Amino acid sequence: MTTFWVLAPIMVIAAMGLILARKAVHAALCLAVVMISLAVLYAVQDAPFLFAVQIIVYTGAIMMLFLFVLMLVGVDRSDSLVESIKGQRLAAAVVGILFAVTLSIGVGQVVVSSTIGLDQANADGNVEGLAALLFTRYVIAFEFTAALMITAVLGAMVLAHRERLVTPRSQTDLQKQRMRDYAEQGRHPGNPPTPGVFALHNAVDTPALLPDGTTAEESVPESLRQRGQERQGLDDSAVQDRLREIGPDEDEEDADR
Amino acid sequence: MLELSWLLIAIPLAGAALLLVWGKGADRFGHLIATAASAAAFVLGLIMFVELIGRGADDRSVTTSLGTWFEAGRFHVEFAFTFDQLSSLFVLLITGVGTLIHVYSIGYMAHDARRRRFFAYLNLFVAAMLTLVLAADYLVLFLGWEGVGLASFLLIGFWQHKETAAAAANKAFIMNRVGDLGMVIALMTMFATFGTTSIAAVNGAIDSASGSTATALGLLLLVGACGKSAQVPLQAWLLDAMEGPTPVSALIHAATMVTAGVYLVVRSAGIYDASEIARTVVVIVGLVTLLVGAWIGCAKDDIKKVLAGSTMSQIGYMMLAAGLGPAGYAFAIFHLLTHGFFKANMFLGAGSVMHAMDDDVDMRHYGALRRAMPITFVTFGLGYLAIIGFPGMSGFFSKDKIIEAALGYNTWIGLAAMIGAGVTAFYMTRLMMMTFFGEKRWRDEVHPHESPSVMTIPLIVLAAASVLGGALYLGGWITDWLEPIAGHAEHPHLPVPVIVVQLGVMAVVALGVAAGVWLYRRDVPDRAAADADVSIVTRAGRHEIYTNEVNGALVVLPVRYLTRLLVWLDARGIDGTVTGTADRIGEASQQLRRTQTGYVRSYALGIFGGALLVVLGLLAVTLA
Amino acid sequence: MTEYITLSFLLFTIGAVGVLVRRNAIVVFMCVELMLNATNLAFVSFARQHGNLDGQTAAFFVMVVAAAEVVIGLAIIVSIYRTRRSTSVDEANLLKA
Amino acid sequence: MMLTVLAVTPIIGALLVACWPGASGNPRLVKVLALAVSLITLVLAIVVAAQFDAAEGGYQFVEQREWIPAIGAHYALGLNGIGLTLVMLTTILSPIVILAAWGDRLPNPARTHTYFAWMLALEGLAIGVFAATDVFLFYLLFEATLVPLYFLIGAHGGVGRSYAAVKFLIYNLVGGLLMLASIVGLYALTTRAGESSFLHSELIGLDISAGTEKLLFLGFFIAFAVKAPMWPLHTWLPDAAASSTPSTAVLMVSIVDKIGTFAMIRWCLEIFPGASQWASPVVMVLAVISILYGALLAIGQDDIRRLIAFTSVSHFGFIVLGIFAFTTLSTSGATLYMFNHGLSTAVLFLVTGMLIARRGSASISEFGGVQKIAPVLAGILLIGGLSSLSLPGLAPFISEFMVLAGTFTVSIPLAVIAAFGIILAAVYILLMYKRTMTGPLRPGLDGIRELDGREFTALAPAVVLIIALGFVPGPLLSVINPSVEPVIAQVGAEDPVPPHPVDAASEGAHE
Repeated sequence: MTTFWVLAPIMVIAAMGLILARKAVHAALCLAVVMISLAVLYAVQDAPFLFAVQIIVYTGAIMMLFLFVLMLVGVDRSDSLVESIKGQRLAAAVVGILFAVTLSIGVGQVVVSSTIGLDQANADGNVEGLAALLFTRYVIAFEFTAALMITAVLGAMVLAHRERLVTPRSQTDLQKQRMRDYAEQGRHPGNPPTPGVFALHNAVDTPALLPDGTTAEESVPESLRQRGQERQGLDDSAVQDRLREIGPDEDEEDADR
Repeated sequence: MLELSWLLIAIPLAGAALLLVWGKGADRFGHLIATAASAAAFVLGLIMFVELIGRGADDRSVTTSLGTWFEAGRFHVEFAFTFDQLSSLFVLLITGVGTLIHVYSIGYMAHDARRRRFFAYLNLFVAAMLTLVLAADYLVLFLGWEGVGLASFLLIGFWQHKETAAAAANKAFIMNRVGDLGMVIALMTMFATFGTTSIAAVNGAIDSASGSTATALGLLLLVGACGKSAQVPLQAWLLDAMEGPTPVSALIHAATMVTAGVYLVVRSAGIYDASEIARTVVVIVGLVTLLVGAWIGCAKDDIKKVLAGSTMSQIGYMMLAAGLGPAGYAFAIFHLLTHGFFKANMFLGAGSVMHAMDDDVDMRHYGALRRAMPITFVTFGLGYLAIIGFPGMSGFFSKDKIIEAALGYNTWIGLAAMIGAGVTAFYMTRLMMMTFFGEKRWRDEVHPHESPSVMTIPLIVLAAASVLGGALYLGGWITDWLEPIAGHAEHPHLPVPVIVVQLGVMAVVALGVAAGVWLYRRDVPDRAAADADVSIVTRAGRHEIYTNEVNGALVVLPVRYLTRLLVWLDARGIDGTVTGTADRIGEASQQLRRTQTGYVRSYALGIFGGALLVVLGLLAVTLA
Repeated sequence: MTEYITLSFLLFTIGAVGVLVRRNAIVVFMCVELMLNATNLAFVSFARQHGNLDGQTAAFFVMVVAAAEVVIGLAIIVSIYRTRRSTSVDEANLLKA
Repeated sequence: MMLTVLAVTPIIGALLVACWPGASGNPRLVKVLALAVSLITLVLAIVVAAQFDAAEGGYQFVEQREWIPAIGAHYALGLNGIGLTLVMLTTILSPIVILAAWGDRLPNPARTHTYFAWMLALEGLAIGVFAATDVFLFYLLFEATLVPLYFLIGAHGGVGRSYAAVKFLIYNLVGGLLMLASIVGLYALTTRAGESSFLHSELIGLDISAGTEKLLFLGFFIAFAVKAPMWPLHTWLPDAAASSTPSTAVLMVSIVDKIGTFAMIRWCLEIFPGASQWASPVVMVLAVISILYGALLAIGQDDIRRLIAFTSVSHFGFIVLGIFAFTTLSTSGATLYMFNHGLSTAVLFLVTGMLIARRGSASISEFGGVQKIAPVLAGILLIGGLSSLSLPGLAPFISEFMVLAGTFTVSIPLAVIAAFGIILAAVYILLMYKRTMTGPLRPGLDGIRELDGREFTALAPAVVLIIALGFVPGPLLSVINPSVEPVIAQVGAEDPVPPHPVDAASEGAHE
């Protein structure tokens, strides 16, 4: 019981952390805590096989997958915590609390008989007992899970696979396109400006400042822009603020006079 | 032979069906088939009549049944026909006059492209009219009753391309339907009271029922009779019905169909004998119509409408007589027969005149036609003498008898009937003077000429009948003949000797003739005086004593507004409620739609909330 | 026993609330996993209470299904991210007419 | 088996027509095929009628098989005289309607085959409804008839068809739901009484408390009143009739609507006799209102099809009046009326449909003087109209008189007020005839053709039947009467005895 009382608060706190963390990575770590704690609780409850599976499958495989995808779509980005649907949060909280309360009341009604314990069931060993069930009574369901896994694998492949729809464009094509854009739209044919040329901020996520003081969006690498990770708003006033921090600029003062 | 009464009906019916189904192929000879059918029915009717005469007095009613028409529950209708003294006379009138008019129509309709159709309708009419008079059951009678109504509708509206003709046909049918309503309710009352609608059974059992039943039946049948016979207050259709071809006016709207109401009353003698009130109402209706018809006849310039007013008036006489009970039934029928002859004669004569005048019906455009159309003039003149009751002519006997009977019933009613005779003499004299005497007033391009012999021969025959029709009364034959049906007629108790009455009537008639001759001795203007310039009496007569206006204001307009109101209510009220409900639901759905934000988290909240409800429900059930 | 079940419910509710309030599809997904794990805990606890291994078997199946689901789910998230450059579930509101 | 074959034949025909290879590209083939199927069905129906023992009265050709034992539903068919009458009406009208529909201009000509397939399907379902003696089966078929009609109106109708189709569907579904609730109630009652059953024969003897009976009765009655349609539940009919093809309108008004009045007799009167007695005064008043209201509204219509629809509201008023007067005469008359009204409305809808197709407008004011160039068309319209206004000598007169006379023995005021309908009938029919057919020919109507051979062939049988039944209704009544008598006995009503009965036979037959 000690284990439970130690782990239970941790798990609840971690679960709360899961839904409150701004950053997805933190949430994932919280989830990992819950899962490992669960594994321990399984062990405590005479389920050594599930303990192992929980660690291997959940913490080992599933959590890794989560983190993998997180890395893929931008690990740094923290979510905005401003709710966009009116009343959603309040309603969720109310329903959640009511749900929890109701279920807890319900438990008192349901769990009345005393605990039998698994000593007898686990007499031949937990794994053997499970195996006996899986391969006799639940054998059909088990086979179906096999089919499910295969389907899932195929599904993941289909979903993640990207067919090349057009032949890749060669350097020549790109160059021609660039010149055509210059001719037709007046786009600068040269390389895009490198980020942070006016090195107020020494990073690739800072857009370059153009001579008129505006930012050049295309100076930030495209993948950052797509994730929305470029630094915003190095507009004129920000530049001025930064300049003021750095020190008085004589030219500026001359101009003022 | 007497069992063949169904054949009387079948022959013209087959003629009508043949002509209608055969189609254009029969255009060339259709009229001959129709005339032959009518003539065959007449011959058969004559043979049957002779056989009937040969029978004993109490063996003269032969009922034949073709089988059950329909039955359910307690109700049972036999398709049965009775050939007896009354119906035999009608059969002869209908087929006899009918055949003559068929012959006449061959000439009259010679140039009409739809002549085959016309003859088919005529045959249909003859069949329906025979059904009416031969029926042994009120329901079969009603079949004929509506059949003649249909034929009348088709024939009044025969020239359908004229709006007025179509409107007149509709008016006739719809006003008759009002009468039919009375008939139908009477039929239902008979069934509810006696469990049958057999004419013999109902009239035989009427004494067992309460007096009020008899009165109700009598009044309801009178409503039907008023519709069919153009009696006040359902008379307005008859003048419009003159839109039909003239032979139709002669056959249907003078000689036969319009007298069906009188037939009905006489046929229902049992019912009327049992109800004093019903009889009195019949007398009043007859008297009022008599005077109104005569009034209208005096004011119209349209020759056919004068004759139509006159028809109304004469049927009023018959109704009056029929309302007098056994004292008058036979005379009603007698007058009906003689009127059938002389009025058909005059209508056909008027048709002959119109034929000569390029279908102009305005008497003010006639004048001095006696020289141009001698045969028409002579035959028409004989009809004229008959209708005014010139001594020795048929009308003299029949009308005199009615006036005598009316005097015996009530002095004032008798006097009123007498005045009616005088007025009749006046307007008929007016018609004669304007049409055949005086100076010619027709336009130069009109060339009056005598009609072809196919038209004049029927005129001559009918004129002869008009003169000789009084023979039916020789030795009181007709009263004796009809006694089994009409009951024994007591000689009326008159306040003065009969001869005084006859002289009085003659004096009144002579006065009327004299007035007519005097007033129209000189030229009449070929255009009628404007409404404003004539007396209110004339104006009312011209406007058919404003009955159309009254009907319009009391019936047509309210129904029209009611209809509009209901159409509006149906769209707004009933359908509005339904569509309104639909709209409200639609609006509510629009509101609910807002909850469907498209955000998956909203839906998830819904699912979660739903799960909560389910759990709550389960808990509630387990805890309860 | 009751406390295990209560914990399970608590975790389940927290997971559900997480699904409702988080917008990052990956986090939403993690919350779903939390809910699944919570039920697993209930299964295992009930197995112990009833003294047989059927509950554990059920938990095992849940894990298998969860694994498959995660694979597909993440694949979907990746492909959505590829086209829409976002993992916010609010962006995928095409259900709205 | 006979009845199953009869009902299934058109349905198989419908499948054939719908699935025949190349059907969508060959309308002519489809039409011939559909006509052939409907004629085969007619022949089968005639065989059934020939084998029917009219004097016996009860249900014949009975088939009964367990269907859903769990709820006691049976596949049970059987025909009594009333059912046979309506089956004959259905099978007679179907070929007429299909032949008349050959020339229909559909919104999507490529779907001609589905048009005819739905018609055949409707025929089969209607036969099933008239033959079903299990209320569960009846309900299923009753609701199933909505499907073909919905598509016939909604997919193949004219202007405003989708509005009309939806309105039609919702009205009838709401009615159907009320009926379903009542059927569930019946199920509960039979289950409580012992064995669950939906069989007509079992339900007749069911012991129901008065209050429950009234509620269940109302569920059934409202469904049928919507179908019939009775005032004030009628407003779907004019819209549906105005937006469908003439053939669809005929199927709807002449056949499907008859299901309502037919079911009133079979299910309301027989199963809930007490409640029927209880409701009869109100229903009769509603029926009389329907009669006058329908007639008055018909007078006020400009659209010919809406006019005919409203005349039907009026006629259905007569039918319901006859049914709920509970006399043998009136109820037999009402049954006969169903048949006759089917014929006369079919003629009216089809012939005006042909007229409307020629002109491209259904507005009465757009016509005038047509009689001059198309006399046969005008003649058939007139006969149809005269039958609608119940002219003696045409079939509907007898039934209308029977209804009125039977009602008169029960309630004089109602019968007298209802009789005013005969005047209004003359007004609406003759005004319509006058405005369309008489007077000078309106400009723009010169191109109107006379009926062609096919159209005439389609209409002639109905016209001949109308005239023949006007004089010889005996064969039909001999089938109807023995079936109506037990209904009246079941309701517990007795024909009022005339206060001064006359033995008509002895009085009338003296030579």
